[in-house]
Amino acid sequence: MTELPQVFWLFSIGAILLLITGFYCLIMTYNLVRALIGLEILTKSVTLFIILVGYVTERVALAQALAITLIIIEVVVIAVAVGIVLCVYKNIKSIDGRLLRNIKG
Amino acid sequence: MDGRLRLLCVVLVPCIGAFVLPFAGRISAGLRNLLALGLAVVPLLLVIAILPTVVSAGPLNFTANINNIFNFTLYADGLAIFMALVSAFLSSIIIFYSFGYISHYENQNEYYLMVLLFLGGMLGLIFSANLIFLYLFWEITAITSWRLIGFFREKEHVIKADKAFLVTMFGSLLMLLGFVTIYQQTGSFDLQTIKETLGANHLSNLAVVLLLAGILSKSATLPFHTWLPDAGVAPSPVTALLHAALLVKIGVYVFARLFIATFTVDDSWHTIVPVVAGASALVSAAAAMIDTDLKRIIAYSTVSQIGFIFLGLSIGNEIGVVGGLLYIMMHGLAKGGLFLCAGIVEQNTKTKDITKLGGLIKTMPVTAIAFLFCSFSVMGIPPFGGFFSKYMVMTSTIKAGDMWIMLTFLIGAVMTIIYLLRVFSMVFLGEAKTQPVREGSATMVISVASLAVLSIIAGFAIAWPTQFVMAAIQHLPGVIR
Amino acid sequence: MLSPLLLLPLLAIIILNLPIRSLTQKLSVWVGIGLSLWQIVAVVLLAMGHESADAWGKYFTLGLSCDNLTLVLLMSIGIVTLATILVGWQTIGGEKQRFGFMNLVFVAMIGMNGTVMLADLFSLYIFIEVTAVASFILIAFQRNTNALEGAFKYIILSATATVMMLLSISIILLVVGDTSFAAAGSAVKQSQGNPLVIVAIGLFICGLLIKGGVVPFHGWLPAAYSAAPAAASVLLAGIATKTSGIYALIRLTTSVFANNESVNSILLLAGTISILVGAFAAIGQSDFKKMLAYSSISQVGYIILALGCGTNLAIIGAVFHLFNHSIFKSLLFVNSAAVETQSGTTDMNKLGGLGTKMPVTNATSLIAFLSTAGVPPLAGFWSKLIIIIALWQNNLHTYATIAVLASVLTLAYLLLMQRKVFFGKVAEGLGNVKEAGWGITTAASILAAITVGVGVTFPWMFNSVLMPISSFLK
Amino acid sequence: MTDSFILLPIAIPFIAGLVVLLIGQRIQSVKEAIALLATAATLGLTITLFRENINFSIPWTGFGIDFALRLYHFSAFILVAASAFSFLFVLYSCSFMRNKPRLNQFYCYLLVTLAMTNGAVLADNLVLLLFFWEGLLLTLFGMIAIGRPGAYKTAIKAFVIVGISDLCLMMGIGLTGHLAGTMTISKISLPTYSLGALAFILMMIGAISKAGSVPFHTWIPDAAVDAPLPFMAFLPASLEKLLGIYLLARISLDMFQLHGNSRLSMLLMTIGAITILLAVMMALVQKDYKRLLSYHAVSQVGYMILGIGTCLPIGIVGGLFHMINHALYKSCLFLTGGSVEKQTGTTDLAKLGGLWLKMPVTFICFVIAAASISGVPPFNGFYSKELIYDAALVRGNIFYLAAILGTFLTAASFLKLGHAAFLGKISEENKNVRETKLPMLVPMVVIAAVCVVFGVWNYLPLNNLIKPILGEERLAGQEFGPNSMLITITVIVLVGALLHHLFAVKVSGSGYKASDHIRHAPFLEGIYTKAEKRWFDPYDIGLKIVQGLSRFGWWIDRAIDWVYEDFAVHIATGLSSIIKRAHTGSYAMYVVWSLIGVLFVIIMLMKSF
Amino acid sequence: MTINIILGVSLVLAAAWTVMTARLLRSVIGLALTSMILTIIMFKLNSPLAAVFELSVCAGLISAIFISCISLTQRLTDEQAAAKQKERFSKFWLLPVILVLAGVALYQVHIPLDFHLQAAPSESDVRNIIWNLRHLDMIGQIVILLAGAFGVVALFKD
Repeated sequence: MTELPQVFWLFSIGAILLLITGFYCLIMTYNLVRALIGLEILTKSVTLFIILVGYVTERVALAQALAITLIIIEVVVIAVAVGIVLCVYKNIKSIDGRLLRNIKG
Repeated sequence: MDGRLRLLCVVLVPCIGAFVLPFAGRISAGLRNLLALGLAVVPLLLVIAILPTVVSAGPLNFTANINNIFNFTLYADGLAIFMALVSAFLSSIIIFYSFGYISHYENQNEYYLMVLLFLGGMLGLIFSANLIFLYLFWEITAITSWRLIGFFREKEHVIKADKAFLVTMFGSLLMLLGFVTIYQQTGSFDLQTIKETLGANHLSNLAVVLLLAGILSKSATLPFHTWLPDAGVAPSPVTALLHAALLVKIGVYVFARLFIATFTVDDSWHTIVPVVAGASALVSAAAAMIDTDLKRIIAYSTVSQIGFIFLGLSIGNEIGVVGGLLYIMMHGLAKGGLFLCAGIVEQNTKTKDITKLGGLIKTMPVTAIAFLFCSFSVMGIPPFGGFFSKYMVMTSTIKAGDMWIMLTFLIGAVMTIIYLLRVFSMVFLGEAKTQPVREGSATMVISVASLAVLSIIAGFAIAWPTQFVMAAIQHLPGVIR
Repeated sequence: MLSPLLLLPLLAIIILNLPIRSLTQKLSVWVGIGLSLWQIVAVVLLAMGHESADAWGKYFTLGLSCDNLTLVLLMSIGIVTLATILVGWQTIGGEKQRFGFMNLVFVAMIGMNGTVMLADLFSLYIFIEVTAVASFILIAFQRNTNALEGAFKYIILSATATVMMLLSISIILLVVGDTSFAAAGSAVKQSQGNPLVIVAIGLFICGLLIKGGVVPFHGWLPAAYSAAPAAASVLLAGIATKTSGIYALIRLTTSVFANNESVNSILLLAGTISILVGAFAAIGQSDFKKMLAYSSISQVGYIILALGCGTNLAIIGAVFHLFNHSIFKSLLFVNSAAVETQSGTTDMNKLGGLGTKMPVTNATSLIAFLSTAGVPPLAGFWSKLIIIIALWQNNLHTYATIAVLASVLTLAYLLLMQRKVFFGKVAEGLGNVKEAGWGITTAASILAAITVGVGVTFPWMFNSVLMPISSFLK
Repeated sequence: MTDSFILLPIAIPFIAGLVVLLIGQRIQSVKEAIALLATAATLGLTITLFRENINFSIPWTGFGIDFALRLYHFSAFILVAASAFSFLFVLYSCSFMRNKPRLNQFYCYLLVTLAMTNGAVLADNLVLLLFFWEGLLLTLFGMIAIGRPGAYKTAIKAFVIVGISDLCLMMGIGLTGHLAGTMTISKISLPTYSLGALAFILMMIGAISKAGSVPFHTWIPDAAVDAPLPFMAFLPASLEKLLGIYLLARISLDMFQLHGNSRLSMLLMTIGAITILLAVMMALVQKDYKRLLSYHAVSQVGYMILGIGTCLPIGIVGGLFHMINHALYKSCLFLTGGSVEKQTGTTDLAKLGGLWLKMPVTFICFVIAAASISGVPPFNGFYSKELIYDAALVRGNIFYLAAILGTFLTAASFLKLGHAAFLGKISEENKNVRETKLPMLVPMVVIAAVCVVFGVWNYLPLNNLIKPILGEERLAGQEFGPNSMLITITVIVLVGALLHHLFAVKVSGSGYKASDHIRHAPFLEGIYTKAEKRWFDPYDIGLKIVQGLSRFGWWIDRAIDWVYEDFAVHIATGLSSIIKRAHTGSYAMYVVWSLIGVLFVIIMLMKSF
Repeated sequence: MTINIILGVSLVLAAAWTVMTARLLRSVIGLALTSMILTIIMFKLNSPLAAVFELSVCAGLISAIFISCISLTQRLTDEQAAAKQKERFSKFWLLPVILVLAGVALYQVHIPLDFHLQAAPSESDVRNIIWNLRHLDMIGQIVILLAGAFGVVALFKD
């Protein structure tokens, strides 16, 4: 299994690039939902990384268990986040991030 | 009740008793007043009870040995007993005075609570022999003086109270760092062990600088002195309590306790501190000359007299230290009297601006005479107690042989005479500018008169306190024989 | 004795949410109070040392461990939750609202208890997430725009924190193959030089610093605390962020990333910066809760500073300050709740002179503010003193001086608060303000009693209670 | 005669003073009786103790300060003089102060002053001397303050001036005590180089300011107008001079080895000369009976200081003799002024005139006293001035010239005073003026008589009062015979003064304008007007300087306060606003901060491995 | 080996597309697409269970949540969308550049993976780990699901 490290590096580069995309989307967008999508991309990259590590260190079962738990927790967080975005929409009839800046200073 | 238990009660009675007052206050004002006076007089009696044992059998020591670092120990030697007597006596007079004064204002319960707590903090500080507990009581007095200065709850009064609390807190935090350096140098916070471990060698200069910062800020000396005149906005028994009698004396007492009774410092400090003290004396005397608010002038004069006390103590030779300690007592009596008179004047004429006052001697003869006698004692005119202490501090400056300090002392003494007479003449003599004003209430006038008479008696019976103080500082390391 | 701490609240949630809705809703508050009191009693018993057989143990392999550090945290969780429930009961109107609130408090309780007792990195992540989710909803409980904004900011930043933690856990998994503290600790020690491990350590620490609200990462904290409803801000400020952020940091810096030099210097730096930034920001605030938020950033800075110092005494100081801070910070937030409910606003410029009108709140806020500023007779002073002594003994003189002088800043903004809210003349609109309800006052007096009790009995407690805390350090 | 009798001269008047104060305003005559009794008792006691040599000492406050009293010839002599004067003045003021307000305070202060003076004279410990010496400050302040309603300003002026000089005395005493090692005066004898000189100067300042010489004299003329007249006769005229010169003599004779041609004696002599000239020039132009006398009191001190300053036995004897003579004739002059004021109600020379017929006895006493102060031969002033001239001539003719010019001007001014007050035509409202009552006349006559006795039989006071003070070894080989050349010059000067007076009266037309030609002389005009406007008054100049300096001190204080009030607050609010602006509120910014934070942490970790 | 490269590149491209597209609906679809590619990769890394979970939960559930959220919030009209597209492009052209640069840079970096691990524990089956070894995580998941439920109730029940 000599190409194990190559696979690891290949997909880890992929995961890091996903990370970069996720953070870029989180930071640059004004739309709250698009920010959550950015968040979702970050979670995907982390899941990929965990599975990759599991694969490399032959601890595939443990990695899968962690990944599954991770996915469940992320779903709950995203669900709550979307709920909050909907409430924001109900209050100010818009989901533009720039309007959510009045607790400053 | 052997001596050690009495010593513990001296500290605990006012501290714990103070919290009973608000409840007593709800029942009746009279009961609360009596209880407050009782709580102030009891420690005085206990200290007097301890006095013979300390004089005969040497210092008393009470330790609740709980743990090695933060051990609650009380230590009563001559120096502490002297200070305790002066402060307990003065605060009982001030409490007696404030019966008449505070009855006009609201939230009196908190006032008496804070005054008693202040006295408890002061007594605790005088007797505590562990640096951390010394700091603890030091801060209790800071809190209570903050609440008392802001007693009238007006906006800029509270700002002044905050300012006083912040400046003293800044100084005391530096002092805390000083204590920690001492702890690092000697391995313990207990004064006795510090004394033994340090022995002959001097305390590190960093520690001395830090300690001095705290001491100077609490005793309102030059760099940190501006909070004291501003605290003049407090009710006048409080200003008497703070400025004249107790709060500023805490700084001076801790200076004596640390720099004279516990460790020795390099000789350069014996010139630096007098210079600072002298500068503070002159600047505040100058400010007292110009200011027109009655209480601010008396506060500035306290700053300058504290400068002289520091001069005496920091020069270090025996007559200087004895002079300094006597000066504390005499100044406490006299300046307390001055402030209480100012209180009577302020309460009756409703104004503190001396340019608007005049000719009060006709309508308030007893207050005027008491004010005159107390200011004579502060100026150091013979039959009054102030003369001997001023003379002793003067001779100590001469013995130290430093020309400049002698000169500053002389100029300071001259300015004291001038500004006190200026105040007396503008307020009491001359033609009356205010509408006719009646004399203060009985309790106030009695306490003021008693302070004035005491200054004279202290003058005549000077022998007894001097012997006591000389015995007290007999074996202290910091005194240069 | 440990697993009930976790499972009983779960049981409570399940039972309370059974269909017989009318009965359970009224009961929920009493069950909550019962649970928190039981937790306090359990901790005291555990501290006394009788390990009763863990009845639930045989069914589950929870892998919970408990040493003195956990006991301290459990105690503060119990106390702060009790205070939250009392305040919540008073401030949240409506039967259904209160029931929803209680459910969330139970969830938060499980989350915090779990975080404190576990010994596995991944479960640490899970339980931190549990507390986080509970806090999101608690913040957004009243559904006004500010609350939602605070919740959203907290979600975004806590998500970045979890991303960092998970990446670092996966790297550790790569290095060790197992995520328990012990295994991770030994592995990190061996492969110190490998850049991947360095990245793992850095990421995990930053994740926890975000959770703890230390300066460069503290953006969400003022928004979350000030926008949350009164009861929620007590829970959050009191204990939630501390367990998920600071406790985890203490646990890891002492066991997993055992005291290597660079981690300590980072913590020292972060601690000092957050003390100063928190203090300076708090001075300029005009809103009561925002000022308390910045003040808690500054006080957390002290804990981080002590952690950075690393010696035994420093860690003890940090833990003691953590406990004290959770008590007097929640007391301050309880006072802000009282002021908010009675006068309707937390804008300090509109408030004034409530001291005479609300004596209990005034007295307890006095105790709390003096303890925060580190004024002797109260608990805050002793913990700060221990931290300063530890720093000084490590010749970190500059850090110690900055930390000490910062308490002058702390005193400054708290005096500002006292003057504007309690100490001055009564503001015009607040003529008929009465004292807050019995719930808030009892919560305030319990917390104040603890602060004063700890402060006054500290010398006696020093050897018997405080020193053994360091037993969890190797 | 046990040792403790020495305490009585202090105790009796002090206790009497307190008693008088405490019995309050009721019966006036009781107060006078007690005062008379007390002063008489002290006089009797001091006379009986005259020949004694008593030492009495009890420990007081440690540091070498003990309650030591010593009675020897010099102090006994001063005691007797002081008690005698006070007895006469009490008698005098029985009628003079008959219906004035606050009488009990007046008698109390008088008696306490007597007690304090006795104490100061008897004191053998430096600090005890200072204790009594500064105690006089209180009574000085009190007595002036109970004069006219506006008298408190002068009281304060006097208090400040004398207070400052007492502080110098305190400094001097501290220094002397330090240098000599012991505080008992009789054991001290210090050389006068470097610190010794400083100590001498400081003590000397205390002495001459009590005596009322030039730089410290400005309160005396104001007090003359404001204070009750018996005070002027009692303190500035007699007691203060006795005490001041007593101390000056003690320090220059016993305490410090002052030798003739040293710089210090030159200093003393110049102060003496300046005092003579300046004060008499001012006295000449005065228009008020009492102010004129007060300036003369200041100028006569110059003679005494000049005498002692010469350090020649003859000079010192002359100075001391002049001290007692001056006390006599100056108090007599003041008493005459008092009786004039009592009868006519005013002391303004313009309103007085031609009283010699109405008040013959007062006039006679005035003539005797005026003659003796001007140094007319048969009276006591002449002999003491002769001795001083003799010594001054030896030391340097400039001093002799000043002295003789002083005599000329003194004579001229007293001729003017006598002419204006008693001669000339009587104004109508003084028509029915009668002679003053007996209790005021007796003291005047007695003192005038003593002036004559001390003048004619001057060897009596010289041999058994003044000479023993210097002791035998100093006086060996000194003879005090009259120096014919000096006498002739003095007579010529006096005649010149008479002629000048007659010429001036003819020019100006009336007695009291006799000195106008000097007043408006071209060069002197400016100085005189400035002097009237108090430009040269060291007290006012000093106060202005102190006010200016304290303005500077006040500025420093405000600067420090500014640091706390504004500077620190500005920094705090500035920093906090910067930090508050940094929190923009957008979550994206906070995420960026966190990422930067992570980067920074990882870099720091990388760097350290 | 090339299949892995293709999968990796397509994953990154899908993610980039989700972020770059103007219309919100398209980005949710993009998200689902990335999730599918991720599932394929997971199958390649022989961890099927995690892959199934990923597919069903992320691709299915989360996309459903997002779509319902978008539908509830007000839709952009066409010309608003066009304007947003131009404005989006001005901000997001930087993303692909960064990705390419980062990819090249990361390619150079080679960190040795010389970690000597013990042998994997015997019963290393996923079901066994979740159900028998990690009960604490199980409780955690249950509680967090309850929290989610209470949250949604609290947020929407009025």
